[in-house]
Amino acid sequence: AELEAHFDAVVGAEQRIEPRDWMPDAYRATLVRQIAQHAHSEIIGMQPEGNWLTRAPSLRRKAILLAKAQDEAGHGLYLYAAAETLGVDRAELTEKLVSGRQKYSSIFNYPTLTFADVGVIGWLVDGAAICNQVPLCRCSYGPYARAMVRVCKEESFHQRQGYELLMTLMRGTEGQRRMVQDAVDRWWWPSLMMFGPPDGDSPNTAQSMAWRIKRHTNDELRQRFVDMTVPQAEHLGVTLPDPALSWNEERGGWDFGEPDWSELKQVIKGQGPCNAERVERRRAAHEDGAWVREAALAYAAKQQKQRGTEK
Amino acid sequence: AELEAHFDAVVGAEQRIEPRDWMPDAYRATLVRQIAQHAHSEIIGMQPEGNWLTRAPSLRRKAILLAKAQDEAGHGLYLYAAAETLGVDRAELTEKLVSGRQKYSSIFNYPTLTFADVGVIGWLVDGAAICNQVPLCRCSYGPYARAMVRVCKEESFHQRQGYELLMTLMRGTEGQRRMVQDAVDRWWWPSLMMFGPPDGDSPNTAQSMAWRIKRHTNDELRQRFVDMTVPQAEHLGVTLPDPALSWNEERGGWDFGEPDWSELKQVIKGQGPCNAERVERRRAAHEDGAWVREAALAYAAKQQKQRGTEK
Amino acid sequence: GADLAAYCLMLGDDALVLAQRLIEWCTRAPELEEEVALANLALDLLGQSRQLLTRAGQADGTGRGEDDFAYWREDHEFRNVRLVEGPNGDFAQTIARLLLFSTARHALYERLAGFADPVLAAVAARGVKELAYHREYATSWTLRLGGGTEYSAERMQAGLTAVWPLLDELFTAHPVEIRLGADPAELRGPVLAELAEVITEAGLAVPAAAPMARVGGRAGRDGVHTEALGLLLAELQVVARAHPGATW
Amino acid sequence: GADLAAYCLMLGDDALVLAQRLIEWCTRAPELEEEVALANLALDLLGQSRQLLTRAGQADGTGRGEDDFAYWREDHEFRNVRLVEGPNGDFAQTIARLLLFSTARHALYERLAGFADPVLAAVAARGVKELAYHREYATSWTLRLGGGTEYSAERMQAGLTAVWPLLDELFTAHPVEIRLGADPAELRGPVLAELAEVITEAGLAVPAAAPMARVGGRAGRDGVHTEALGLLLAELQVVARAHPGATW
Repeated sequence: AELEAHFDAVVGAEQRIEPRDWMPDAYRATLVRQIAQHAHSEIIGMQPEGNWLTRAPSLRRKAILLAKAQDEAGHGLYLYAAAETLGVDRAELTEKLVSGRQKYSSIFNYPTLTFADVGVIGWLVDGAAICNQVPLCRCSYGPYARAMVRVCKEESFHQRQGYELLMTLMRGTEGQRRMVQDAVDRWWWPSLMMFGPPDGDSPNTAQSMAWRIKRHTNDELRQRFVDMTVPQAEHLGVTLPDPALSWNEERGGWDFGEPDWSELKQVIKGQGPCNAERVERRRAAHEDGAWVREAALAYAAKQQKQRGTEK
Repeated sequence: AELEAHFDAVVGAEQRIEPRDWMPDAYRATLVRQIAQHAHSEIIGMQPEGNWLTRAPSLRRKAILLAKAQDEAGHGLYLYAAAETLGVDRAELTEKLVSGRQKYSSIFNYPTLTFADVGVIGWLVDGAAICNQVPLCRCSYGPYARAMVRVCKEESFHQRQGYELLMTLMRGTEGQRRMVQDAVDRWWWPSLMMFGPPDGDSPNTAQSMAWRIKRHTNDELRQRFVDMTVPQAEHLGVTLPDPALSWNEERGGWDFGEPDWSELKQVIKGQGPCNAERVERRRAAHEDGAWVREAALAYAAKQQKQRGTEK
Repeated sequence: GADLAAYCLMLGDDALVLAQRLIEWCTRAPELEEEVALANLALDLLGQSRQLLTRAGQADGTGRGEDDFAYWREDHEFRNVRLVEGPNGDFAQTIARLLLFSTARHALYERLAGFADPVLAAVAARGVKELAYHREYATSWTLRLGGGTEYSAERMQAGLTAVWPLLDELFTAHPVEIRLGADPAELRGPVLAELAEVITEAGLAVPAAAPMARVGGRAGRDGVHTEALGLLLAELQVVARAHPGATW
Repeated sequence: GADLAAYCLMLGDDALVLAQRLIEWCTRAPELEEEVALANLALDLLGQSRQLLTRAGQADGTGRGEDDFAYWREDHEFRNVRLVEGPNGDFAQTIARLLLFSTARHALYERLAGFADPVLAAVAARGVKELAYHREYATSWTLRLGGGTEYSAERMQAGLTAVWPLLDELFTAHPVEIRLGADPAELRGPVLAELAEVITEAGLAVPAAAPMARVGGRAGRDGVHTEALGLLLAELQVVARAHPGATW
């Protein structure tokens, strides 16, 4: 009880909980689930854009995209490391990912169908991720908060690169502009769904906010994203595929339509256009690489033994 | 001895030896080796052209090429069946092919680098094969001779299709004409080498001719091929890459240069540009398909057993 | 005109894309007899697609030929269902896809043999015989693999499970189909019944997998495909596109 | 001018094509650390190729840029050695190719750091540091796999055997190289010695495989490649070529 009081005081004072500190089991479990899901999302999130790496239409764009994929692998690494401070290990989390027992962001279960999708993912998907993640830089759990500072910095960079790509395409040929509009049409609604279900359907939000893991409700973040994005879309010259979108003078924000929550539910249940293939790719990489990881372990063990003998 | 005399008499009278007839062991062994190698060549020969099936630049050409590949699989089937009349079985021959213990025609160890290669293979490679094979229609071993009749008929059809493709390309764009000349430059010498080493280096020819398996020496067939092909090349408008090529008024045939026999030896020894990949593809198909063949056998056995029970 | 053209593209693209996948088996089949048989199926489908694409170019008034459609459209202009475009998987998955497609297409061609457009009706009348053979081929292998070894039964079940979520798109009407009086939803019942019979006879379970989600309500018939189609077309079209205006 | 341009294309194409192959590992590596490392190597090679191709366009007087060379040449205009263009194979074979290439390219860049053309010299001077890391990476994995498990040693040996016949082309002089005073035959001895040392330390055998035959005396440097390059380029170039004249 004293421990719990201390924990509550630290969290209440906007200070950080560190790995050595006592924490409630439910707090730990929530964090493990959230950080693991976040790490998995970085790794699975390499696939949709990675689909265009071999086909990027200029060497400069190829290098930018490859560097981004590399950053995402790096984010996955910090986040798994943050999760490990809570007493789980990466191999175990990977196992849960590839066997479908842990989730990743559903957005990555949509296909990337043109090179413009790379730009739109940077702009909308990374943009939505940033809205979700910036508040996490002040999360009550220290290692997660610190990882998010670095992640958010790189994500902002990716978002600007995505937007810049789209600006280039919109200034380009008719075919390029068509690609951008088509990509926006496909990604707009899934991006809005990245903030999760409406607040009324999000039972865990209150507890996460009390623990200072979460800072804003799903609907607050979604509104913030829409308000930020609409002027960017205008500047870009694309149409967001929502006839209900209109400025609400009264509350100083954009009104917008209802996402198709039934489609999101299908995707969450595993019936999305790419669920099977995303997990399968990760599973195959993990299994095909098992002998390599084993070899590295065996070699390290032999080296250590030899060093022991030499002493 | 009586049996041998009968065999010699049949062969000498230009009649056919049939599977049930007595034959010398060496004759049988020579035929098994030759027919197997021929069958393997049909099957491996599907790969160089098969490389362009998915990329054929018109649907009509795609259908023609696919039908040709299908014919080659068919030729492989008759030829393996002919070999089986000599007491070997197809599975055993396939095993020898994929383990590198039996050869196939070295010509298929060269890469196909443009779609024009498909036409040039039809024209030159099938053309050379026909020169080699037409005499085999009169081979002393009946099943082989009969298989060759059908094979030769289809090969002539393929050769005409190849030549027709080249005519179309030569009437086409500059890029298409360039492709044809480039393909001719690469395939001309290997085609000449399809007739085997010069007669002086071909120790088995005499015996094969005595047995009426072979009818002409390597150099005779090579000359015939060159004489047939030079006017076709002129009609087509391509240059054969041999500066020594010139009409010999005296003997009424074309003089031509010496192929690079050292390159041929490299290819025969397994160091050709595609040896490893051709055998590996066939080996992989055979191994990957093992469970399918097993399933079919198991199913057939169950069906038979059930039919037995029902009686 | 436009509706008939769009419908011919739907059916023609289905056949073209599946033919391209079957062609990938060439030199990789488990047995020489299967090399011959799979090439046969691909040739039939290729033939159907050539007639259908040609008809589309007549019906839409543009006079485009089969190769204009096959080689010069972009991914989003293809109208095939997603079922036909994914990688082959192993032999069992190839057979599973073939079983679903050939059973459904056979049932469709049976109905279309009396279709108002005489060209499409003729393609269907001829196609129904070809598809009967395809269905027969797929059925016989489903039975063999299902009733063969323990491993083959497992592979066959996995193959069916993998392709099943893509079946529904074949029965989901596009407005063009409704306007032409060719609502594919009518096929759902009979085709599912036929499939269930084969699968049950093979000793396997009819998959329970739900249909794959669409993207904002759109799927293959609307030009919204999977990631596999772009790579398939890159290969299919590369030579033709490297030589614009050339004749082959 | 022409010789320098041709030489820059040889080295630039080597780097570009190998980068493309390494990129294929992305999302498929055995471990996240290897995802990061392989992407790093690919980025270095991509950077080198961009500088080299740009230099080629300056030297040949055409003013073509890096993308003109990368996206608008046909297969036979590429000048890379055949070693870099084949499929990756498994991780061991990827490492084997990397070991051969990086050891040889490192030795070459060391010599070229004093080359007459200042741009090429600068690329080499920077590249020598990058290649030292590539060689170090490949060496450490060769040791790990060679000295890891029985299976990994077998794979590593098979990987070396598979790529070995393609090594010789890196030491076979093209007339352009002779004219520029950069005969790669000088590298043969030292590079083979370095490779032998690593392979032996890894407990493996230096392959005895003879060099792969050329085609009528020609190979990669002459634009005569393997069948793998056409498919690689079809994918690499497809988007750029679908939008002629577009800026990205």
